[in-house]
Amino acid sequence: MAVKKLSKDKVKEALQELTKFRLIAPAKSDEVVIFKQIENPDEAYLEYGNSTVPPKRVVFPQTETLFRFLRGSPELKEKDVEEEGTTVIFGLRPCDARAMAIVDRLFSWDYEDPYYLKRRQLTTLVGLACVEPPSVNCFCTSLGGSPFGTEGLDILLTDMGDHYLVQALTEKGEKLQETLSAHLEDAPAGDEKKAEELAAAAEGKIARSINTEGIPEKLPTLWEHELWKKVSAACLGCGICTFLCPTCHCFDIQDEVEETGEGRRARMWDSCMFSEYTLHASGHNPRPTRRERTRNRISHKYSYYPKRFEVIACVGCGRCINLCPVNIDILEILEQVVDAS
Amino acid sequence: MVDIEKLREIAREIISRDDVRQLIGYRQGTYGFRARPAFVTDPGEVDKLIFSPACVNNLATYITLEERLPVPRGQEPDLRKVAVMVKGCDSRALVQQMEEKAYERERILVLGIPCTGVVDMDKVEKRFPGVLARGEIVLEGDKFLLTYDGKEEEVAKGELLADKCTRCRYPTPLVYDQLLDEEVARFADDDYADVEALEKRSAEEKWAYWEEKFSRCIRCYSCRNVCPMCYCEDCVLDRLNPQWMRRSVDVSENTAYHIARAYHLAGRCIQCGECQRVCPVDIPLMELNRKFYKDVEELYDYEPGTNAEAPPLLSTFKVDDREDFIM
Amino acid sequence: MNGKPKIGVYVCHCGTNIAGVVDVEEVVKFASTLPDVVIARNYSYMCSDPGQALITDDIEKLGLNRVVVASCSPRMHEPTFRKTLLSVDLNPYFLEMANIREQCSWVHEDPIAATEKAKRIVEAAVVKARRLEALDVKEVDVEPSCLVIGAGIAGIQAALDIADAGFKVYLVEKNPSVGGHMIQLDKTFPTLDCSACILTPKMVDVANHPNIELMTYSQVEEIGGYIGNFDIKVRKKSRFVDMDKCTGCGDCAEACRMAGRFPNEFDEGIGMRGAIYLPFPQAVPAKYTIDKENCLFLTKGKCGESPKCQEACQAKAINFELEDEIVEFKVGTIIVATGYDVFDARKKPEYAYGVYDNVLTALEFERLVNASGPTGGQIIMLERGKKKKKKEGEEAEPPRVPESITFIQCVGSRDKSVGNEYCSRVCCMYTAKLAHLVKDKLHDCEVTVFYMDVRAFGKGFEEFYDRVRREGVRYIRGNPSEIFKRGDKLVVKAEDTLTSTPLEHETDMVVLSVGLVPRSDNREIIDLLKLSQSSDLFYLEAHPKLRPVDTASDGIFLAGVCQGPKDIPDAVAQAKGAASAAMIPMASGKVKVEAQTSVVNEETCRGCGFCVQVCPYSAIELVEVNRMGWPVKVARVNEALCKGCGACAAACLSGSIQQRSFKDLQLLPQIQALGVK
Amino acid sequence: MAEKTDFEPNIVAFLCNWCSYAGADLAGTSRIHYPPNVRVIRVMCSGRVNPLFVMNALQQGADGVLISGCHPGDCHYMQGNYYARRRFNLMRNFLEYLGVEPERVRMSWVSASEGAKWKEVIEEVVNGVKAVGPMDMFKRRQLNW
Repeated sequence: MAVKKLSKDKVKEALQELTKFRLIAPAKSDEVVIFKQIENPDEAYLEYGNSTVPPKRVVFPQTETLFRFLRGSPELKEKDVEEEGTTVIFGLRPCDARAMAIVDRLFSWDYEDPYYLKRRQLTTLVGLACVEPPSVNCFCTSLGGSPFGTEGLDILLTDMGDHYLVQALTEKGEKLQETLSAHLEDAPAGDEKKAEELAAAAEGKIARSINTEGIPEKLPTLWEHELWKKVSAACLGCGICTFLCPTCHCFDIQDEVEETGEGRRARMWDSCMFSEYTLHASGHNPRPTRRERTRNRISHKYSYYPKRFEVIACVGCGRCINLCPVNIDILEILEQVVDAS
Repeated sequence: MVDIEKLREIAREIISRDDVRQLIGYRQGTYGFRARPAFVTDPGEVDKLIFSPACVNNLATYITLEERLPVPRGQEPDLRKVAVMVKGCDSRALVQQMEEKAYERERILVLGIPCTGVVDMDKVEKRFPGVLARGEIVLEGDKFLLTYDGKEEEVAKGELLADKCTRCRYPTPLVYDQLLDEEVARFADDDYADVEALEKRSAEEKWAYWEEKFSRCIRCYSCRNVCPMCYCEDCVLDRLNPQWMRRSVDVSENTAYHIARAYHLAGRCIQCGECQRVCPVDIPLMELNRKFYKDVEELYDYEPGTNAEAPPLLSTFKVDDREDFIM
Repeated sequence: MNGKPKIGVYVCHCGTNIAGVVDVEEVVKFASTLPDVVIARNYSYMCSDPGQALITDDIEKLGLNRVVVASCSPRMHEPTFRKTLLSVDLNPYFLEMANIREQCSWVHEDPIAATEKAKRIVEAAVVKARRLEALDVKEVDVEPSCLVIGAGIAGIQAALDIADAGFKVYLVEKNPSVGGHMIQLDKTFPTLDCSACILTPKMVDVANHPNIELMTYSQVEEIGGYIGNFDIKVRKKSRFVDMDKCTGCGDCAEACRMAGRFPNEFDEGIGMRGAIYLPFPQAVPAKYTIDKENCLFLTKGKCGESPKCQEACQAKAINFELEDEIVEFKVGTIIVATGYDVFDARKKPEYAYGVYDNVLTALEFERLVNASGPTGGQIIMLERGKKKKKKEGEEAEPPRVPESITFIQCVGSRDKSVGNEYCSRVCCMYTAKLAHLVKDKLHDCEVTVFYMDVRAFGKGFEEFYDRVRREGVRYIRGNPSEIFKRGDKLVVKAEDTLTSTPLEHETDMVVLSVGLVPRSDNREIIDLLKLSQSSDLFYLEAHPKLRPVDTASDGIFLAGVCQGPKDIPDAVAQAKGAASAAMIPMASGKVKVEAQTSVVNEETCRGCGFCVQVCPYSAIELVEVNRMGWPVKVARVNEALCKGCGACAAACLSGSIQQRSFKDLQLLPQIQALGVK
Repeated sequence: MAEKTDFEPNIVAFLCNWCSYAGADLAGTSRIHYPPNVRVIRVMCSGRVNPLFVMNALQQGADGVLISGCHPGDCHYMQGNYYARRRFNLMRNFLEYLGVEPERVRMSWVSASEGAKWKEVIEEVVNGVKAVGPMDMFKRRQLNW
């Protein structure tokens, strides 16, 4: 695989080239960075730390029609993901790409989710290495990731100052690199070595960490531990930590029906922090308070998921810490789990 | 400035009382300059309590947020008082909650904090990025003094002050059992400049502005959940039958959500600004609430959360209420 | 009972009234495609017998459980078709009407647009019909008795009429005697009948009527329940005089150590009384009352060796041990006839009332000219508060007779500065009457009236006003700005607005024609009965034109000035109206209550009380319930009081209170059906 | 929002049973013709109308909304129209603040005897909404993929 360079003054033309696909890139509105479909290269904003909303919603939309129906009629019209066409997510962070790789395991597990998998298949991920950690609460290195991590990515870009180092990592990546060949040049000698140094330096700048060893096994033993009450006391029960988590993938399925009988079945993000999440039709709720819900959020990520898929469903992006309105800090919770007896 | 030792002493006394179940205050956050809510049930825990301009949360929310689990047969419900620390703005939430009969005055014990303003944590973290070690913020005259990583820096108060504080009419709590400091005289007032600026724009410009904001909404409901006035047992906006708005996240349903949320706060919002503070995608929710707030004040001479005896705004009327808009 | 909806849609041609514009066939075709519609038909006249038979046949044969009739306005034939449903035992509230005549075919010319609109209207009716629920039509029994609060002329008249019709009446009066303000008056305008002469026979009647239980010196303390079944609690205050034993001889009052020490309320403070007293000679009941605030024995625990009154009473009626008595009973209806206060002239300090002895209110002047008043009807200059200081054996100076008397009208009426914008309606005429009485008694007395306008609108009023002017009473148009004293004389400063001349008018006595204002204790009754007030703070009637004696609450009626200023004949007329209105439910014995009432989901109600505050009928209250072990307050609707306006449903933030037949889940689909496309 | 000459707005109206609905009936009885763009939902009192119905109607495809009740002092339930007046004034101002033209959110007092006024109200509302064009701000897109 040839290593290339993308000169910064050619980024726009490269993006322009990519608009022939469904091009998704970080865009800034007010102070918020969100991945969205880009028609015009000027909309892309690559000088960002990390996006507020992770790019998971490109492959796992917040609201997604599964099929349409007419009440009383046996015919269904299924959503054809293929119609969305080839998609390029440009400039996502390694942690978010790794999150997709983790969530892939769930959607291709006992049931192969056609919507998600099709979309993943159509999507090429062009990552942007974190030369500087985007936030003080980054802890990707504790979970097997890295600011320069490549898991899940098809191409990795590294900011070298006046240009990006372009490394294709997969066949998909090579194909995309091919598409962009008119805008790429050969990488300067020594770039790769320099990138390795940058990677090492970036890892060194990750300030927070947790030793996850033993946590998946220990969590179930702390089911009734008083720590849950304490760490959840301030919780508001909102969806910030889960909706903005790149690995959270819970969804609810709802039918939206017009009075005419036309309707659609759609799935939409759900959050285990919402009180209705486990509310039974009977009115009974097996997770009646924020204590049980917080316990579930942590346990799902750090115990149930690794038990099933051999990987913790957390990439250490730090969003849940940064954005929690009441400073509930997953690392503090995990430390308490480690210390608990 | 609140004397922390005095605060802890008072808190210790309160939490030792038999008729007090819990004290809700503030403590140091897990990193940087953050502070967070503290829930104290034991005198041994009072030493973690603090108050500083970093204590942004409106703790009144927790009075109504706490879930009530079924009381096991043969047991009595724990109806002891909850003590809560409130700033001026937060105290108005208590007043409004009591106006709406959310609970009786005897159920709470209020530690009032005359407030000289809190910081906007986004502004702080933008100005001092990458601070992991726990830092401290104090107000010295017209400057915030920030101490972190062995460094000390001064910043003009206006640069870090939360927007809501620049319009605060009630720095001293309106309801309290004990005041933790000298009363603070009103140091700001509200001219609704932000709302008026938007009012002057054309219909197209207004909608372009809001469409962009509402389309960002991810419907995490943090604005609702953090709101001290949103405490229905079962929010009507969550209900499926009838369904006021769909769960789908698109600009239509999001707009409906934001209209309904803001309307439900008309004559009730007490301007604590928590909704806007917590919004992860920076929707200017207070600009919505403040439109109602302004109209309510101008049309009906009513300011929510200032008088627990007042009849709720929309459950009353005056015969000569304005009607020049009616055909 | 609700079941899965099976809807029949019936589209009426109404001859050519509908079918002339709307393509009825097309509407039927469309209706048959709508969800849950089992059958859609059309007919020339749906309201005719064969038309109704179509519906009843389908209900029976097809098992329809919802019916949509697309025809004229529901205000026209909803009752008709409800009965149609009922005739085949289908709940009448399973009917929904689609108004395609008054609001469609009659107002639109274009057949295509009208047909399109008719389809939308029918669709909205169908989607609502799918969600209709069966409602109970309830009736409540009516207790054949009435509580009348206040025994002035209005209360007395209402009580007598109802009692004469054979119903039981409880007449409750706060004061020791019945009679109200009317019994204080001397003559009545414009006929100059003696007020006492025409009223006392009625006062005696209420006391003796076999169907009337009179409770004087009593107050209503609690009222619960609703039309037909009000629970009443009355406190009969202790008079410390045994009503059965007292003969009304008056020996006690003469003996009282405090005799003549206290202003007599009945005489508006011009006359005096002792601690035990009869307010006036013709009082009913003619029983004495001890004023416990002023009685030496009751306040100090000591009255000389022993209370003089007790010594004097040969009937042994005085008993200081007597306590208040609480009486409880049930009534079916209530008439409020609590009357009024006169305007407190101290609120117009420029008139110096309370400063100068000879600035009087008209009601004080009534007592002054009254033959049964403290001066025996002699009009004399007053020396207030001097009486007490008079020393034993000192010769009283002969009373001075005023040489000029000046009346000022509109004191406290039509005056925004004191918050009373309204006209009190009686002042012009009673001023004329009093002026006449002065002229009658003191021929040479100069009488002047300052007025803004003279409103002599009633029967015989203008004639009377004319007569008084001919008698030499001088009317000056102008609103005095100040009253002050110059030497012996009072000076009224004013401007004659007809000639634009400022003037200072010297006079001996000024009579302020004070207006009528709501009673200062109005609040007590409002709280008891949850009455509303109009902007003038008098009690609010249910409709200003068509329901002038009703209140918003069924079974509660208004009589007399408590509803707004009126003169005696108007008060009597309204009392008779209230009496007959109250007798309607009592005579029928049953009342139907609204079925489309509000209902609370107690599981989700947060007890904020917005609905309680909004309800114009006080039909909602907060009650404590146990929610999984926790005491919580929730709203509860008294269905007998609810009138089904739905204001509560719009006030509720959590959607926990809903109006039956107009629930959110019934209206939102209608909005959707009308909005889409 | 360009004005389109062939645009026929869809207006949802909430009418109180006692005054405005009766007034609209009277217009019919008097054969007073008016544009067919208004579709009526009957409620017992204007006080029943939750201002969120306005939002809901605009979302569900109405181009304009009209609420009509009894004149002040005439409410069959005494106070309902006063509550409605307060609620709507606020909602109307708020929607205007979001960019919803005030022409789309109207309120009127029409008594049972004002059939002619009903026609005038309808014409004014319809013309007003025609002038601002179709409501496409936050209208619910049917069955989005």
